[in-house]
Amino acid sequence: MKRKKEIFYLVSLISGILIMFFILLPLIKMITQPSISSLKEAIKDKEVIKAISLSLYASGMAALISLIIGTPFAFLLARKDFIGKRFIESVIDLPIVIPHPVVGIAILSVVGKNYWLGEFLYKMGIKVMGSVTGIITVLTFVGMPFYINSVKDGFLSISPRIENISRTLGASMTQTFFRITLPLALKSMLVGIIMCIARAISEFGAVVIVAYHPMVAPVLIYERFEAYGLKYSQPVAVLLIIVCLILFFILRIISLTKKEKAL
Amino acid sequence: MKRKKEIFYLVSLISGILIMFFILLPLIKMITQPSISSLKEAIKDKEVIKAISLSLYASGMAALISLIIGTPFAFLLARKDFIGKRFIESVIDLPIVIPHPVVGIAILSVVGKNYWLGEFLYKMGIKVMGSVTGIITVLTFVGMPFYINSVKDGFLSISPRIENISRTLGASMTQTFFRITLPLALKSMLVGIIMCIARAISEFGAVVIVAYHPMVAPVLIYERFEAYGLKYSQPVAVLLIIVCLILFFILRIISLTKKEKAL
Amino acid sequence: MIRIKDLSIQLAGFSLDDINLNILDGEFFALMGPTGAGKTLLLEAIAGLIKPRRGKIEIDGKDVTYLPPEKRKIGIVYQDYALFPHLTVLENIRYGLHFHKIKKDEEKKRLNYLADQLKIRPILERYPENLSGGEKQRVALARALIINPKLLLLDEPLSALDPVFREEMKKELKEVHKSHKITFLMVSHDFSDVLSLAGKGAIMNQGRIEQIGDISEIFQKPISHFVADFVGMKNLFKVSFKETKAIINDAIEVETGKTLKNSYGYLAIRPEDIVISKEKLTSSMRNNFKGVVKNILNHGFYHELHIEVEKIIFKALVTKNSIIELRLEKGTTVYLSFKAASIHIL
Amino acid sequence: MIRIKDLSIQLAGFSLDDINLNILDGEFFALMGPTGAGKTLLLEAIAGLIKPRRGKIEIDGKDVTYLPPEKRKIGIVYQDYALFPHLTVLENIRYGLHFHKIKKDEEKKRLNYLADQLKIRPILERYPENLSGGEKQRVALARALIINPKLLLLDEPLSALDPVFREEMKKELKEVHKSHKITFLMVSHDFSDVLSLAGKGAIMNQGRIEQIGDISEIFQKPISHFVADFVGMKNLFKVSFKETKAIINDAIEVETGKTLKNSYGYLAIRPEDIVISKEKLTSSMRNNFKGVVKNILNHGFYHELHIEVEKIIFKALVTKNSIIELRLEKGTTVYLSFKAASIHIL
Repeated sequence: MKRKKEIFYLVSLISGILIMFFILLPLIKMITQPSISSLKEAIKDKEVIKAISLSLYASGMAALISLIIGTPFAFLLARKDFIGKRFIESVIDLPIVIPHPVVGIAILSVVGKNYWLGEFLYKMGIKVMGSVTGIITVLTFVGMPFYINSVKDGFLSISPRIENISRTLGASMTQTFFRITLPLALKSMLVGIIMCIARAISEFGAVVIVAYHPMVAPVLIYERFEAYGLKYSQPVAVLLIIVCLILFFILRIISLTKKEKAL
Repeated sequence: MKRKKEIFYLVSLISGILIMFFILLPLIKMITQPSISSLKEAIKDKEVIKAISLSLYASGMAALISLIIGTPFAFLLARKDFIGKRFIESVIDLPIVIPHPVVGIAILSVVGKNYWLGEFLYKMGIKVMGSVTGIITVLTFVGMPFYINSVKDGFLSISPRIENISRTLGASMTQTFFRITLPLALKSMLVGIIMCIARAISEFGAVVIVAYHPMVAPVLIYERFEAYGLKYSQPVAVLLIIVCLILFFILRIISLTKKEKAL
Repeated sequence: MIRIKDLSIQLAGFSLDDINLNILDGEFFALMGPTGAGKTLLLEAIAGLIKPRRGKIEIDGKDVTYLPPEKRKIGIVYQDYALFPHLTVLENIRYGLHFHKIKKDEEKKRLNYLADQLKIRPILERYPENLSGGEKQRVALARALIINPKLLLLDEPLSALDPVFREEMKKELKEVHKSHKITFLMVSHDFSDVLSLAGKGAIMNQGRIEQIGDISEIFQKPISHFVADFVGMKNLFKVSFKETKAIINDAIEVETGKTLKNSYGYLAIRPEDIVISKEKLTSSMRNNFKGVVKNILNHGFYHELHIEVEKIIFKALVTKNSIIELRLEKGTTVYLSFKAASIHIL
Repeated sequence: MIRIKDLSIQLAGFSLDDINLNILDGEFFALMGPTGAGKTLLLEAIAGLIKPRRGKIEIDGKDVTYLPPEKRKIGIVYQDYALFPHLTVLENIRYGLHFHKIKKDEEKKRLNYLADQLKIRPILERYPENLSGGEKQRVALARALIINPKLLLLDEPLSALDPVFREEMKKELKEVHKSHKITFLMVSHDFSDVLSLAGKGAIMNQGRIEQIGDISEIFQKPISHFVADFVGMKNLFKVSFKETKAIINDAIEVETGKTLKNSYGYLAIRPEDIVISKEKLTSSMRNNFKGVVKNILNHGFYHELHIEVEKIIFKALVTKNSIIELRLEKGTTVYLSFKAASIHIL
């Protein structure tokens, strides 16, 4: 019996080690392969800095847009039941499963001049294709579902009873939302913002279709790889990965402290 | 007071409608723009069929690999506490946040001939770059975290007390796993497989770096867009999106029936 | 006075039907019933948290049916306390004051009074997560009481407490009710809580009120099979009636003391209303039967006797002392007696 | 016989320390204590589901400390029943048979016996999600009993049931224990359940056993302040001793009937051991005090009197009848008496 138990553990242990190696080895190898001097060079490279800055700016804007229009919608989804709610929740998840280049093509489909929206934007002087506006549009499209789902879960985890109590004590629905619900959902909102930024910053397939220029970091990495090969793309990749890892660790810290509190 | 409440709802309603339009409009427009005849042409196009088949095959293989080595590991993570568990869980989530082209570059970093693993594979006659093997490797890398997380949650939702009871009734740990735990986790495994396939099928940035040829569907769409423009890439995109939507609806149906049972 | 008229609520998979309820000022009213009877739902409807489909709720003659909860001045204390986790105990209690125009002096007075009465002064700076169940309970009470509600709704206030604190909290609830002169409406499914706290009450079942009245009346004169069963009326027999007599199983004739019109019905007797003796009693009790003890169940403070009379089992509660004094054991022949007044015809 | 020797368990944020426990064959043993005392943890350690850090568990003289749970033949019934949701009731009950070599005839016999005894024959084909609480309870019992365990562990078996089913289930548990001749170890924090079911028991607090012995002994002679408080010993006074007398507050001299060695300690009397009368009793009771009724708390079936004697409050339980017969109310002067034998010195 003891042997059986060991086999069972052994199998899961071996598979665990395999998976760890599979994920970590390429990342570690990539990070350690470029020489320090090539990394220094990359940091000094204005094109690299510009691309990473644009990535951060556009992702941040996507998160901001998600925050402003996503938060009230998430609250509605968490608190109210209505016909078609499941359909709407499915629609919100759609951008997650659509192949990335298809996202880009879909967005271009509505901003072309042969469509009313595209014509309207053209008359307003707003350019989508090949512009920062286009990049932000794409990143909001792929990032927002993560924000809405995280915040919706946050609202759901707040007992409606707590809001009920606030109402019976004299607070209106709006007062209750700002005094009780929002402070309690703050952590899930932070998690949502970071997940949205992390998803947006890593997008490549959709961006490359809507705006090859101005170049966000993933596009720059691709271009360098295509033009100069693996070795020249690695330093930029390392810089971008560091930005992502920082976001990732902040996310982990926030969501872990949150879980601990729930215990 | 009544007015305040209405304003509160109005804001969330308007934001909801905005978000729905933002997501649905591009997709609907893209799907309805190509003529029926161009769609028919696309279906007859051998290159298109080959690319979509390859996408499905490689994603399926990624899910199969995840199933085999991910399931025991997910069980270990769900049932045992050990030092460094949080670190390991963080590592599993890493592929989700790494920018897609960087994933490709990272994988190429370890399979080059100047690294022991690359040399070993070369001697074994296994080619990664520009091969189906490479595509499957990439898709497993990006898809596996979704499988592991879903199955881990599935295992976590099974009360250890149910397994305890099985043990006291005479079943060994392995018997308990196959008779009790696995049947109860079946739905979360299915959800995990579909999520893994859906994520893998939509990957573009990492695949395009490791293997431009043989072409998976997203790469083909990109190539047609670059070479012939929006109009020629749309029919292929529509075909791919239909495949994704089918996967998505299966996923929704499974996870919704699961939730209902939990009620 | 709280007056609920024909209140109906329709929720997914659940409904309340035609609830009628009057609660006098200052009353301690208990709402009993099995899980899923709709007790909490009714509380939330009274507080304005759930919109009724039909019916009317009046407080002191004023129709509040469509008033939002923040305008009703009805406090609520949930079973799980529902404290605001991001606020300290003090902030929790003060919360309601923001929304009511109360003078600073008056605020302080109320706060001090509640802090002392409910013994929460030492924990004012703590956060809810660091409180024990009893402390949470007290804070939830203080938070609801500080705005001087007209009505306080209590949703199983004692069920989440350890038995040791339960007795203490029960006493405290009673004191709070007395000193604050507020109408209390408590949901409970624990009879001993209800018996020691409430004056009037109602029994709910499947979204309807089955019986309403004085607590003692509900326990002693259940008007339906369900209520009799729910309040532990353990002797319940189907009978046929003949003049003033009820006949069980064509064998036992029970004197009811009143002429009955129906020909069939149910007869109920509470087990504690049956007197057990070794010799036939000569007393004012009109019903005397000879039987044999079939079983003795030890319930701790009291014992339950099963006594067979003409193949019918009567259940009676006696103290441990009686068991010893009367030397009762299985097979002992005993007499059981009960007053006509103890009989309930359903 | 189950023998637990110096059992210690260390878990994140919780530990059991030096548990010693002997349970005789066929005994119904109750494990009591407040929430978080470690009762469930001890059950799981006995079943082999948690590895101890130190100590020994013996069953019938055989050391099973390092035996996996599937080799121990110890059944467990959890509070939440933990039925296998993907199996029917029948499959749930049969589950344990797969792993024990039992003849087909014997299997059928056991299954039939349990299906009848626990009244689950009509629900054999149903799935757990369609069962009521009481039915789940019965299925969980049958599932554990079918493999004829040497010991059955019950984790608060009655706490999740409605009060109506509770009485019925209590009776059933008693019958099962009697007919199956299996040792029962039950965790509970409901005194009335324990009093009516168990013979011996132990009180746990913060991972340690505070007292162990006959249930009646635990309730009547608590050996520590914690146990006295936990079992509801409501009269607990700090006293100084002088020969055979215990003196409360330098004012009340209580005759204890035995010479005491310490100079200070605690004295406890159960409220039901105090006899109340209007005239001074001439009886065998050696302690008689005159006092005034300060408060009467209605607990339903009985009332709690608070009687002040020399500024000390004694609490006594009396029936409703006594209240009426003795015409007791606040301010009434009464005599309270108790035997020296009812006094507990801690």
